[in-house]
Amino acid sequence: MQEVKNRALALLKDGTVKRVLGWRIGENTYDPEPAFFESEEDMQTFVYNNFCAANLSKYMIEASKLEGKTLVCLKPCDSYSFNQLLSEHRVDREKTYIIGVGCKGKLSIENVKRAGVKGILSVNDTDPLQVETLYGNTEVSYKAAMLDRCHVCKGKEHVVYDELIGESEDTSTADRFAQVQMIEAMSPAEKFAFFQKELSKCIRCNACRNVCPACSCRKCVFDSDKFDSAQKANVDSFEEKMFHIIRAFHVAGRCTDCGECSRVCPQGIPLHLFNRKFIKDINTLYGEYQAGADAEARGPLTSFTADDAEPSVVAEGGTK
Amino acid sequence: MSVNQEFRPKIVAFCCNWCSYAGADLAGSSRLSYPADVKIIRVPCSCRVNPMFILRAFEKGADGVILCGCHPGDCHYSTGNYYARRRMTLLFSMLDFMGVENGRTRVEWVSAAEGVKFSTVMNDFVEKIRSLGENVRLGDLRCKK
Amino acid sequence: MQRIGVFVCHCGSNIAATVDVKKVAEMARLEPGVVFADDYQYMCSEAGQAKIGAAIKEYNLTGLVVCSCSPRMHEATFRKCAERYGLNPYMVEIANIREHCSWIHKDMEEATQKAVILARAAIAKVNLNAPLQAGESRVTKRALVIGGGIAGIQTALDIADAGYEVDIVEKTPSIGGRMSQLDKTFPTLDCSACILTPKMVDAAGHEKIKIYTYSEVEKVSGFVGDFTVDIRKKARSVDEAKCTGCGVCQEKCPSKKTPSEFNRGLNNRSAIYTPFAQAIPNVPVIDREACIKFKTGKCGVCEKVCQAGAINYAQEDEIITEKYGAIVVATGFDTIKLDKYDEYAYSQSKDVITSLELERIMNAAGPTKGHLERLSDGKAPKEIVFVQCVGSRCSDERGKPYCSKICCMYTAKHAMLIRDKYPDVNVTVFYIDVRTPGKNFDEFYRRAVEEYGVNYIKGQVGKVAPQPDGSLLVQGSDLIDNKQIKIKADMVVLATAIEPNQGVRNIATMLTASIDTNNFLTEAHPKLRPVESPTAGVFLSGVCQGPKDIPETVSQAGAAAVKVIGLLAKDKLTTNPCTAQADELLCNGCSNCAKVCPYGAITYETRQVNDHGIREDRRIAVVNKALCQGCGACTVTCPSGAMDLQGFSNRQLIAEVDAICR
Amino acid sequence: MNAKEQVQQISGVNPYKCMKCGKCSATCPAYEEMDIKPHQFVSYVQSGNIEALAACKSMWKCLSCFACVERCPRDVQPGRILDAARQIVVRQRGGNYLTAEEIPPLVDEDLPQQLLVSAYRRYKR
Repeated sequence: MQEVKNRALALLKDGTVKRVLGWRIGENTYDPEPAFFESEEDMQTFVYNNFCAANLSKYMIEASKLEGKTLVCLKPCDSYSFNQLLSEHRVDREKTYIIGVGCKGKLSIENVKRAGVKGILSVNDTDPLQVETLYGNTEVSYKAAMLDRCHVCKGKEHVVYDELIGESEDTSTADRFAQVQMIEAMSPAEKFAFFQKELSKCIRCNACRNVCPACSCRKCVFDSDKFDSAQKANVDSFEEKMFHIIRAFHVAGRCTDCGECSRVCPQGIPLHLFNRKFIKDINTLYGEYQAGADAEARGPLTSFTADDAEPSVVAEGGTK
Repeated sequence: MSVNQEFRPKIVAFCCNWCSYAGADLAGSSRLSYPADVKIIRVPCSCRVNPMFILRAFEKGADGVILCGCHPGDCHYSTGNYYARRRMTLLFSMLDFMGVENGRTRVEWVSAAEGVKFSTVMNDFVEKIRSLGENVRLGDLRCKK
Repeated sequence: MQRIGVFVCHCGSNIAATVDVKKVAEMARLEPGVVFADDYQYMCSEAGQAKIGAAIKEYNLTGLVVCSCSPRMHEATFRKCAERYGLNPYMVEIANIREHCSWIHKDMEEATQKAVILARAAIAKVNLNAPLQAGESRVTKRALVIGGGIAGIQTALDIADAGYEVDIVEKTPSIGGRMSQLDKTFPTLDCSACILTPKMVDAAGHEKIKIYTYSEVEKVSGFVGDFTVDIRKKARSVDEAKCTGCGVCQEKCPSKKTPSEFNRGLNNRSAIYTPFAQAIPNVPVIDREACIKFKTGKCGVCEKVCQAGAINYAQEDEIITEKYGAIVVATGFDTIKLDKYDEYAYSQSKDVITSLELERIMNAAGPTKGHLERLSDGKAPKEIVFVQCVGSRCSDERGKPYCSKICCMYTAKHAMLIRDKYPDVNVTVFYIDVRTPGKNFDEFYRRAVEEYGVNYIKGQVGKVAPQPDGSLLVQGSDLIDNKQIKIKADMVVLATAIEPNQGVRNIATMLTASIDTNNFLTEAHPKLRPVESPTAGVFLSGVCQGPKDIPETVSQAGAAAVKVIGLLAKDKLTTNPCTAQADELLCNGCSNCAKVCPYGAITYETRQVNDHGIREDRRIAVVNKALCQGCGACTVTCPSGAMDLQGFSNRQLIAEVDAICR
Repeated sequence: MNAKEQVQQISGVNPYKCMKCGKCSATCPAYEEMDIKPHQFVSYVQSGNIEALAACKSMWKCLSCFACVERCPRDVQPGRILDAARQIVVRQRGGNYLTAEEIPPLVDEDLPQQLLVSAYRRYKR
């Protein structure tokens, strides 16, 4: 996607923007990382390929405090996160120049590995993916290598942008709530065992918290003494359940379901399930709601109707 | 319930100052008994109750947590219980989703005039918690096996 | 570290009989921060408070825990006590070991154990209490009275006589209320209009009273001392300033088929009407539903005949916004609908009537000009049966569980008046109990029996069956004679239960005043604060709070007025210091707290903060302390915990949770 | 369980809710035929005098029209009390219920439908 790079460079050069927020090429095609670029020289390492999965909207919180405009590259789903941050006054639209970049589903090296490929030396991002391994060359279909979240894509439209570059595609093929429904159908003991198993993997690295665009408090409650909940990380009594329930609760109604939490979790915990459960409940009980779709909208937890469901609806199985 | 008659659960009841706490007072002045296992914490409004308080109670060994507020539409602060209702619905749903018995948490609307209801609700809730037995699943919030 | 004193009250035997108070004090001494603990017979008494004072001085206490009755009862007492002895009043917490403990438990050990835990929670909370300063808010020296019946009129007159402005908002076209519909009043039998009308005139002429009739309260915001109320003045279609009250329009109006509300539908009124001759204001309204001009566009008779040119078909509803320091609810009552009581044949026979309808029939200005006659055929009844408790004291969904209180007396009155005026008429009253607690009330009832020969039968009527000859066969039981009796009556009068006026629930919601399952407004304390709503600045007058007769209503109206005057006499009110506050270092400025604030108390400002050496401009939530009422909705919406509620902080509540679960 | 509790259990009635208004007796079409009157059923249960209640004639005079049940303002429902007493008597006599199949041949053609229904009401428990 040379076009994105060229356009960003042009805007940087003519002074429209002070810096560019994009992805820097990594050691391999598959590990580009978010980066700020402030000069033409910096821009040499700019890359936009199908492995550029990271949602850059959260970085705009810090960028909004900097002098001058920042150019940010947002994929369609990232634009929801940006919009949500905008509604919460966390980012400054005036200081942002958004290039809506095309996206036809992003790739995950983990999924390539999951497809059975071992000893990866290099990989390209074509369809199908050409993979060079210690054991010779092989191919993996694009769809198989796609991030899980892209199978439940929110659509190809950007909800906020200054200009668009590149084609996007709605890559959804699966039911967004299928996994949630699967768990809902389990017996309490099975559910408990499932989450016990998943959450016991948590090492409290806070990657989920750090990457989440909704989880963007200046200081997290789990780091402050406001709830006597701090200082739990350094001892073995850290309450994973408390942390993950509260984290999901704090982003409920604000989470755009960008899926970054699950993408970055080094332990592979399906954290998005918590968020999606809340989204499903909200949709069922209070009407369809997509956080970030409309920066002016009132979230489901900051609004109500007089005849909302009673909490007993849970016991009656009404949220399943 | 003969099995768990021995078991005395720990139950925290958050009551809003204007309706339910007054309802509990009325239950008291009407001598309508309910088990001593219930301990009431006074909050200004049901919307003051943070899900963290509820999880905290479980973490510290509570067997059941109940939240009582004014009837929807009758909130002293107009709208507080409407927000509480949504918050608690979602929280309870999440606990259920994680395989924690949802009978351990409850929301009831009790007005200042409903001393009888307060007592009935508490008797019923304690009975329910007794039948569920000791809280193991939420007590250990660490998730380690 | 706090230095906490714990004071355990015996409350006579109320607490001490079930809770081992010595043990509670002893256990409290072991808690962190506690330097003194003692018990005493009556903590709230002067001697008890002096004990607290002495301990504050001797032990240099910084916080108090009083284990006693509900904080709703004596929190204010102990706060004042603390203040008197030099402690910040908000350093006091109450452990409710009476209503929540000793009164509901029987086992001493169990109750004591619970009392210890409740004390422990309060101690844990006080450990985290901080001194709070109450703020001040202004008082608008004007009161609003909702409802223009005798309750509202009396309240308004009393407030106005003390020199304060007061507005009355009345839903119907005239003030006067139910009392204006009554013929005579018990137990003195003086004419209702004769004692009410002068009060109506006084109210109308009072320079401090403004009356909005045909108007309704539409919106209420604000709080004690500073309410803002929108009043909808419905279009009268008649210019009040021009109308002379001559009444020609009503005479000439061709639409005369609308049941008269004032006469309980017993006769009809014109489309342009005043409810009754002594109406105040004496200005008619056009009922647009009934008016031919409004329905078809053709007519306009009233406009043509009005010499004063007061008719204005184009008049529109007007919204008046006014500020008030206090609001009195005096919305009164109505009789219940009888459609679920088929057995009394109310809807089948015109001669089965409610007592309020009988009032209209007996009244000289009523539909029969005061002649006692059957509405079906105009004949004079010779046999009248009164049925008590129709819909009162019913535990099923057809009626009301409470006693309507006034029926025994007005039935005795009706029976007596009929026997007095028509000695040839037989009057029978079926009663379950005759309740006459009131000055000269029982004497009155006995006169009905002893002097006027009214036949009282203990028992209820099971069935009223209209007969082909137009009579009514009343089948009732006589429990004393153990007989079932049948009476062929000409008229049956039902002492119909009363219920709060429709719309009171809506008003209660607007005022955030609490209301019970029967739609009676709840008082702040059933014995000690009977005319105040638990919502500060809202007062109760008349039947909206519970069934009562005229003398009681007038006394309560006066009492409510005194409470209002006491409030309006203040220049400033101290505000609740338990308000929300944002920690500027934690605040994200995300605006979610403002969205859930019911008072619009949260705004945002950009200001420079110093976050551990980093200076930057941040958008920060700011709470207006005068507007914040301390509900805490914002604190839970705030994900970072920046928003906290003073007096009920996150750490305080968690400390309580921990103490209880320990 | 004593007889009093038995009556309360079968009828589901709390006799102490009665406020002694007599509306049941006022409403009863079979009043004149009865030795113990409907409002007295309640006091018989209150005082535990079930033996006398079970021996009364009223039991077999009650039409089970349930007017007293419908109109009782306190939800005491004297008709149900009598029904329960009848149950106790019927049980003591050895539970001589008919089966559904046995009924049709026994039914008199001229029998009013209403009576049948009331009999079903009476015996269906």
